[in-house]
Amino acid sequence: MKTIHKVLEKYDSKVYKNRKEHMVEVGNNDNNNEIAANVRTIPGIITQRGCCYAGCKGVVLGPIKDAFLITHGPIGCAFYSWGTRRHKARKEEGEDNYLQYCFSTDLQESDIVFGGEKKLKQSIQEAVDLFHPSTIFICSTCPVGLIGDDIHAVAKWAEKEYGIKCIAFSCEGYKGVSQSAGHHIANNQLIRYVIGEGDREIKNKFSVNLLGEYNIGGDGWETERLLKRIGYEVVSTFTGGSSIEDLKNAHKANLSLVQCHRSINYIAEMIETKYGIPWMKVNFIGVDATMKTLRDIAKYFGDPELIARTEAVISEELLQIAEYMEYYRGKLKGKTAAIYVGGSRAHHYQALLKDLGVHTILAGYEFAHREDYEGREVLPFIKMDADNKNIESITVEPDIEKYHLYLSEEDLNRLREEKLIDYYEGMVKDMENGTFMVDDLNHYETEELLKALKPDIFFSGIKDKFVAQKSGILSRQLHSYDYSGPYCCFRGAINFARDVAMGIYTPAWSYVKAPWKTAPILEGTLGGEAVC
Amino acid sequence: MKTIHKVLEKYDSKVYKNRKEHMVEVGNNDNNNEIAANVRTIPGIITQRGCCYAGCKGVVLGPIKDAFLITHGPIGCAFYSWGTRRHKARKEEGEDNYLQYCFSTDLQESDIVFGGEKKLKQSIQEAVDLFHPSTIFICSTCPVGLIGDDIHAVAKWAEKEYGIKCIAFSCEGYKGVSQSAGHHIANNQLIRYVIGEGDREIKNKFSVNLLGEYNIGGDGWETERLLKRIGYEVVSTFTGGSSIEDLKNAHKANLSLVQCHRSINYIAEMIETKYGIPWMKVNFIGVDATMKTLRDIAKYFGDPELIARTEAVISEELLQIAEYMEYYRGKLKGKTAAIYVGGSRAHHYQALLKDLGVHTILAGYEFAHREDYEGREVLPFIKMDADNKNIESITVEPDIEKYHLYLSEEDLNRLREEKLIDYYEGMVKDMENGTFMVDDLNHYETEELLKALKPDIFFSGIKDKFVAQKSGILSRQLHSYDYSGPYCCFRGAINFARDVAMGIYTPAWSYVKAPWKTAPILEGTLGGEAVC
Amino acid sequence: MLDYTKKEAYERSGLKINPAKTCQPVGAMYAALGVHACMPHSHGSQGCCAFHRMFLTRHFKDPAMASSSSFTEGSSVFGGGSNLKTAAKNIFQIYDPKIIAVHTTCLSETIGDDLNALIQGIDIPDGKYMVHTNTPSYKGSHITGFSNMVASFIQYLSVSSGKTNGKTAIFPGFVNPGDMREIKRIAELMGVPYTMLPDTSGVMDSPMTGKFMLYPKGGTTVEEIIQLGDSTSSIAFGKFASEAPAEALSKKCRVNYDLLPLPIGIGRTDEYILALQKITKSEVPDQLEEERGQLVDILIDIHPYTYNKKVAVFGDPDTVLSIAEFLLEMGMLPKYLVTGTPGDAFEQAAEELFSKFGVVGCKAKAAGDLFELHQWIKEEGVDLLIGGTHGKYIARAEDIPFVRAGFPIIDRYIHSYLPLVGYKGGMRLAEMITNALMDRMDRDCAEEDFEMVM
Amino acid sequence: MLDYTKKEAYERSGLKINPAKTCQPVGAMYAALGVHACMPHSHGSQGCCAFHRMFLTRHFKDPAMASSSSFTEGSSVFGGGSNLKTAAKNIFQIYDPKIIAVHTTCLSETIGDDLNALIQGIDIPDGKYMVHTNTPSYKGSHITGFSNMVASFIQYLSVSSGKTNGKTAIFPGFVNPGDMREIKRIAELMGVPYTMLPDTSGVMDSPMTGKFMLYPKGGTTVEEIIQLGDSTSSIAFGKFASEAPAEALSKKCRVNYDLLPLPIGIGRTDEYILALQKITKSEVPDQLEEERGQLVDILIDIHPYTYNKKVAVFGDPDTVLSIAEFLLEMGMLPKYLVTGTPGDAFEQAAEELFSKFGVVGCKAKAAGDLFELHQWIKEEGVDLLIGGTHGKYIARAEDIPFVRAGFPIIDRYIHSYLPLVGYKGGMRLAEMITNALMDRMDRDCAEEDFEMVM
Repeated sequence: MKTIHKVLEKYDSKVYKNRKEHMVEVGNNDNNNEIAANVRTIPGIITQRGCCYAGCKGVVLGPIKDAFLITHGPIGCAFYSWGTRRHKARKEEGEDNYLQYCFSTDLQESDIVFGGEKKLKQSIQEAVDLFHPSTIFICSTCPVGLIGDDIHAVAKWAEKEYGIKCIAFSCEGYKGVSQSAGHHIANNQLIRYVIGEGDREIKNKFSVNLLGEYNIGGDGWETERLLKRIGYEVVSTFTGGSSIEDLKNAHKANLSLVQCHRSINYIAEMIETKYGIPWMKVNFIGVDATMKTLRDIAKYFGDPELIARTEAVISEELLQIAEYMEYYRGKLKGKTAAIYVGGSRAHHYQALLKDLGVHTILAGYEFAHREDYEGREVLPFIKMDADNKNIESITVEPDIEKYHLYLSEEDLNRLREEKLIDYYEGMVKDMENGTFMVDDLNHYETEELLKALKPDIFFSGIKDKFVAQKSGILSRQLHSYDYSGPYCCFRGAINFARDVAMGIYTPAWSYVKAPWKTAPILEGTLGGEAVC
Repeated sequence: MKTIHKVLEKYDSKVYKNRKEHMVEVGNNDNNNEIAANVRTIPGIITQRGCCYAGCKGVVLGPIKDAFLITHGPIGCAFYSWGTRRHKARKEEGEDNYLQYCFSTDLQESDIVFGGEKKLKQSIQEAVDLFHPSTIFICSTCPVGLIGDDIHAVAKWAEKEYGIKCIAFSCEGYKGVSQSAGHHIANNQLIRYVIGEGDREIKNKFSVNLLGEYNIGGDGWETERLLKRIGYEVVSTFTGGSSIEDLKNAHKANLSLVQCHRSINYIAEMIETKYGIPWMKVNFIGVDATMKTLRDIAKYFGDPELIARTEAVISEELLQIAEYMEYYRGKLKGKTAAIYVGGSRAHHYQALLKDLGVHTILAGYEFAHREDYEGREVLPFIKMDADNKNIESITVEPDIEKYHLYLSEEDLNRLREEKLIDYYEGMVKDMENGTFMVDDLNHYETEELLKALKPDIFFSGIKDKFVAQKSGILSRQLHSYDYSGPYCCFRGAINFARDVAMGIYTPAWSYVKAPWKTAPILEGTLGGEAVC
Repeated sequence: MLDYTKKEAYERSGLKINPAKTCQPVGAMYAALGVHACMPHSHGSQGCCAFHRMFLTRHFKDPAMASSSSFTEGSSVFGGGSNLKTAAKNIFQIYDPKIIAVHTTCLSETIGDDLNALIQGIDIPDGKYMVHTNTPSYKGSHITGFSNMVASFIQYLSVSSGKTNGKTAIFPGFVNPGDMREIKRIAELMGVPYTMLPDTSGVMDSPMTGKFMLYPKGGTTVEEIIQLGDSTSSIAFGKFASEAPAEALSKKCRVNYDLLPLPIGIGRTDEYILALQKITKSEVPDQLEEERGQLVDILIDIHPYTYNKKVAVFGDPDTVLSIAEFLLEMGMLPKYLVTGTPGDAFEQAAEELFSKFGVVGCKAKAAGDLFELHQWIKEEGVDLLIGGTHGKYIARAEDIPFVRAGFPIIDRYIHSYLPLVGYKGGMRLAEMITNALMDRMDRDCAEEDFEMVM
Repeated sequence: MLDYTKKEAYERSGLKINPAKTCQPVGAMYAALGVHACMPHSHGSQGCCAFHRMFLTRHFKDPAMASSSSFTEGSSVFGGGSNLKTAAKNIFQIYDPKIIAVHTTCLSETIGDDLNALIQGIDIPDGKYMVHTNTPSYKGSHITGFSNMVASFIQYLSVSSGKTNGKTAIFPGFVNPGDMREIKRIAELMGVPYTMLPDTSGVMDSPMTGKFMLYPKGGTTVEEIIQLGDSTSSIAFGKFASEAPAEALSKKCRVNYDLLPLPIGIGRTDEYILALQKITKSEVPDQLEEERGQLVDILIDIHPYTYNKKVAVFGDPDTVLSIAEFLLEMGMLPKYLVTGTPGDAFEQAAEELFSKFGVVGCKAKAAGDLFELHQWIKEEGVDLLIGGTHGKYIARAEDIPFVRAGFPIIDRYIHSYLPLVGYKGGMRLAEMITNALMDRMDRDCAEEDFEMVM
């Protein structure tokens, strides 16, 4: 605990007490690796966290290509979230794709004073006139909640007025303690108003939803490619590269795969409750992880041919990458990494790094909950606080018409007991003793821990990337993949390995110290005269 | 003569005497505007002239797109003439086009010592292996003549060895006094070895050769377009955009049009002697000039339908440009110009400038002969000097098989008397009294005359362009059209007018003087204290 | 690409589509980063701070450090006073800045936090400072926020001691560190002692040293800001970004100011130099005169490629106007000028520019957006597009050469190190423009028109 | 475009196709233009002088003034002595230079004119000078000619008075005025008094003033060249361009020299600064250290776009080698390095560079040409082409991004004003390279991969 203590030392007692709960030296604590998470950041602490709007609009809703998403508020929130996450989406025949656009009501002072509903309605009318969207989303920002605009009423008005789908999301930035609140709010409305509405014909019983996959850098496409190659039908992807129509049909799959547990577990659970489809936590990041995931899925479906095909595809894909993996493992073996990302990747990427011989010595989540660290077994023990209570938690009932079971209840219960479905084991079990797990890792702690642990690579986001690099440590963004990708599945592993290796081996690092800093001036002058 | 005297004043007596003969104040001299031309430049005088190689390779031969032209000598001459003249050429189906390439024997010291023929032969072999050309030209540079390489023998060897056409041009840079010698040498070999060899079927009795048109900036194409529109067949263009095959058929036309008299008059005359085809000096630069030219050509052919068609096309083309011409005339009227170009354009462009209301107050040629200034009537009076005598002058005899007359001898003689054919009147007749005509205008004189005459525009070449511009006078290159064009015929006039107008009106000129140069510092300080 | 944008005009009063501005706080944050050892502090929900830091980092490729009051739903109801108090305590404790520069957000503005009162209630350590500015996101733009923050530094800190210190206050406006360096270099060459506020050079273009510095070497010091009150005069670049601070200094400490346009291009750099000369009353040094002459020389040389070319420019108002004048100096037509920042002064200034150069058929719009600009371009095309990264979609959709200039540029590198201002910046901008146009010629021409010499 | 070039290897010993060099005299002319009030004089046929002036003017877009002996056929037979005599008389009379710098041509070399003797026979006015160098076009290249001319200035003029003057002689090599300015700026920042020879800044990048000056303000003065003999030390950039003059100064006046590579990129600029520090024995100023750190920062930032990218570079040997090292610093692969200038040292230096950085599969060729480079590229492609204008045909034929750097650039503007050398030049070059690569990504990617953030 020396390292953590040294970091905490600087804090006053209040902050010390708070932050202590968020910092765990794995296996070396009296608390069974318990960690504080999903609680508010202390004001003044330089957190990397974003807000509820970022989680709702930026993460979950943003990728839906044909949802005409109007940010209701002053201009900033819409502007910052315009094209800045790399959730790719193709425009397919007959589908809309608005991702190149940014829509805002750009509220002005008078709107704040007199209310913004009128401008929102006007904006919707203009949207309909100019774009003819089939679905409009309204996302509210901080002041909207305060001035009392009823965006849900406006949404109802719009549905009636224009015969379109219109859904409002009350995702004001101040809600909750991080992006996490926004995920939840988005999940709620999607289960309420979207999922279950579709009637697309599913041709394949090996049908899955891919949940919590936002197609950053094309990850979703690569995962879909792999699943299809084995013989699965991907009914819907939440929400990377998807259209509303895709999402509407999620209730028709026979299994939900959960890649990012944090952002989508609400939907995963509610789909199960409402439609009978169990969910399985998967991880397509890392070669071994992908293999395990593919085998788990095949096991769920239990079809011998599918299992054989799974093994065949694994062999083929492995063969394609073997040489490269060996090459990059040779370059990266023995390196150490720190990872601080969102609510899943800090865990997922440890698997891939392990494949490459890289040891993760510090990992943390920006907006995860305790179960993402410790496993869903801690769920019953998590205390709700005021911040969390404010986020609506909805309950759903089975939909008699659409409820369907692929496996018998008995089989399902067996799989549940095996923890193959409806379970996430959390990050800490994959971390070695003596490594560090820190929640809501803030700037000061980042700086200190990088100094103390000296990892070779720091995986994080854009805000702290250059903090690490200025101190001579390679940093790569794992939110946006530093504009590369895909990183998932077999092929993606090679992209990742290549990117990390080039970062570590880029020659510029060897020029950080100017030669005159190391080679002292041999002769000095003093008062104009040579002294030696 | 005050202006000229002031310029000449600086010279010592020898130079004074020499240069005095090259400078004429038109209509204000005792010498009937006689001018010294085509004589050597005094060493040390900064002339803009180039060399024999530049005239032969750069001007006349360079544009022939499918002649595989090897510059035999050290690397420079080939390098400098690679892509630097803007003689455009299209690669047509089934034709070669080597203009993107530069070929040189790149002679080394050992070649100079032991002779370069071996390397030349080797180069030809490599050219044949790599490019399979149908025709190879060899152009020699200064040292080749001195070391005695027999390039003509090599050419003969190559023709035999490879069954191709191979022509050698002894155009060493030191020959003659300017590019003019090179034109003559190129003319001689083309009449000897190329013209008359073709057997292309000519379908139209209104068939012409376009001589002395090098397609700079596409002038040749525009002229051809216009001629074809009226109903002419352009048998060959010398040499802009042409293939060897085109040139081979020049003997089949019924009239040769001579655009650049200086560079091609040898061929024009020899074609007439050998094949019976008269030549007509034309000028497609300028609107009025083009009209006159078209009418003259029609008059030669004497066909009423052709004459009517000529008038119709003139009307149509005029209509297309009328509005623009008026606009630009409005912008340019009253401006003054100085022109110093090659051997024809200084004359031609006066016509176009006149169309635009621009008054030419100084004109000169870089490498013209007296007849280009004073008209061919002075030919009998021109004295040959040592430099000129060294340039081979060949004589040809009528080719009995191919000799043909379109008009009767009688008609021809009438036209000769009318000076419609076989005549060039020279530049001076088109210049107003009191303007200046200077041959081989050198740097010093340029500087002084620009100061004295203060033209609004100086049309010249790249070497003196920036001399003019540094002194605040717009300069446009009329050798290369400053990378614009075409400038000829009706449409080209608009391009020219636009380019000149933009140059004059470009706002940057108004920033030449820094504002602190004109507005004196209101308060000064002296010894640290304010003095006022 | 942008397939939904049609040329047909459509009057909008609600929807903003593809904005050409963002909100005030990010400007205030950038301004505060230009003060040495200053912690910019965002008083609102922590997402604002995250967004702004993200955006500044993406433009500058350097850390943008700032803290947040991390409002929760509770603070939004009961006010952010205690958040600010806690934040100040923690910031001074953990990050030890010399000064905290608070800016508000639409959240704290809407709930009506009285920052003056709040700060007065905070126990600020000895020798430390805490200032604030109001930056409601629903007014103006990031440029307004920048301007407000700079003015607030002065209102809080600058003091007139009664005697001048011979220095000139320079307000550079919302420009890159590379521009600030160039503005300073010119002042130094002219022999004018100055204090520049803010000065992000050395902060947002800091060198790699192997050591992260929370407060890099650059930035205006608090002492310098205090002493601004003793300035002999001030030069403010850009009405939108710098009039407010110059006015504040004038009001508070009676320092007269010259309000100049951003010194992009010849004429506008001349104005800067004349303003400096008014101070020194001595000759302009050869070096500057030479640079000027070189730029004039270049513009004359390149005119065949620039003359009468139609250009669309979008971005921040001071930047767009100065680029427009430079374009006019190059004989180009600034066909469309769009800023997202509201303000009639923009359109007025543009009209004056058009008539000064006698060009017709150009139009300018404040509080505009890129959707409308794109519609204009579809209606009548341009030869070149100039602006920040967000223009790249239009450039691709319409296949127009695109020069990145201004803020934000989040898809290219190095731009923030090198100036657009001054004669040197003019050379750089002229090169970018000419290359963009000539590369296009080379790309599009027929093979027989592909030229060795241009 | 270049349709006749096929990838199949073919050994040539005769034909040079699309050369990557030109002849000695143009280099000598350029060198002489870097001496103040000097008239470069071409002793040969007047076409040489015309070609060289044309080419220099096209690259620099500034007048390149020079005179010629205007040989006729007679002079070619009987020798050019009287031409030179007449020329000298007229030049001093009409153009009044301080010095005439004669270079020979293949013509005068082949006929064997003895310039030493000829010049001795010429009546040179008091206080005026006439020097010469031998520049046979059939040996070496324009770089050799440049080098020879600079060495000859020293051999003719430099005198050791017996005591040193505390200055460092700097031989910049065949670079642009913008580079020379940057080399001087660095020396000044380091506090090293210097004389640079030649110095074309102020001559070939002279400002527009409304007045043509036959001898613009710039250039090394004859007095400075004379005093080079008293230099404390000398720094010579580029083995090909500058070893000869440094050696000449060493031989004639016993001035020791450091032969350094052209200071392009980090390592090679470091070498320059270390050499200067060896002289001053004092600290490197913050400003330079900051610029260096900025460049390192930039290279780290851009590495995802540069790493492992294959590049073909052609041009002058010193330039190509230094660009190659900078590329290696950026993690790029200098796949093909071609210079037209002959000399095994080029290939040796390239091989050393490849092994220093541990890269394989790269190749270098001296006395090469662009036809062969193109064949290599057809055989195995590259991601980027760097060189002068003549590369544009290859770039178009193979659709490769093209960065113009080096000599000659006759189809673009402004390049000669701005440096490639020094850390500042490194930023510029890095920007050009990164933009070229990223523009290509943006051009070629699918619409769904067209990224706002990069």
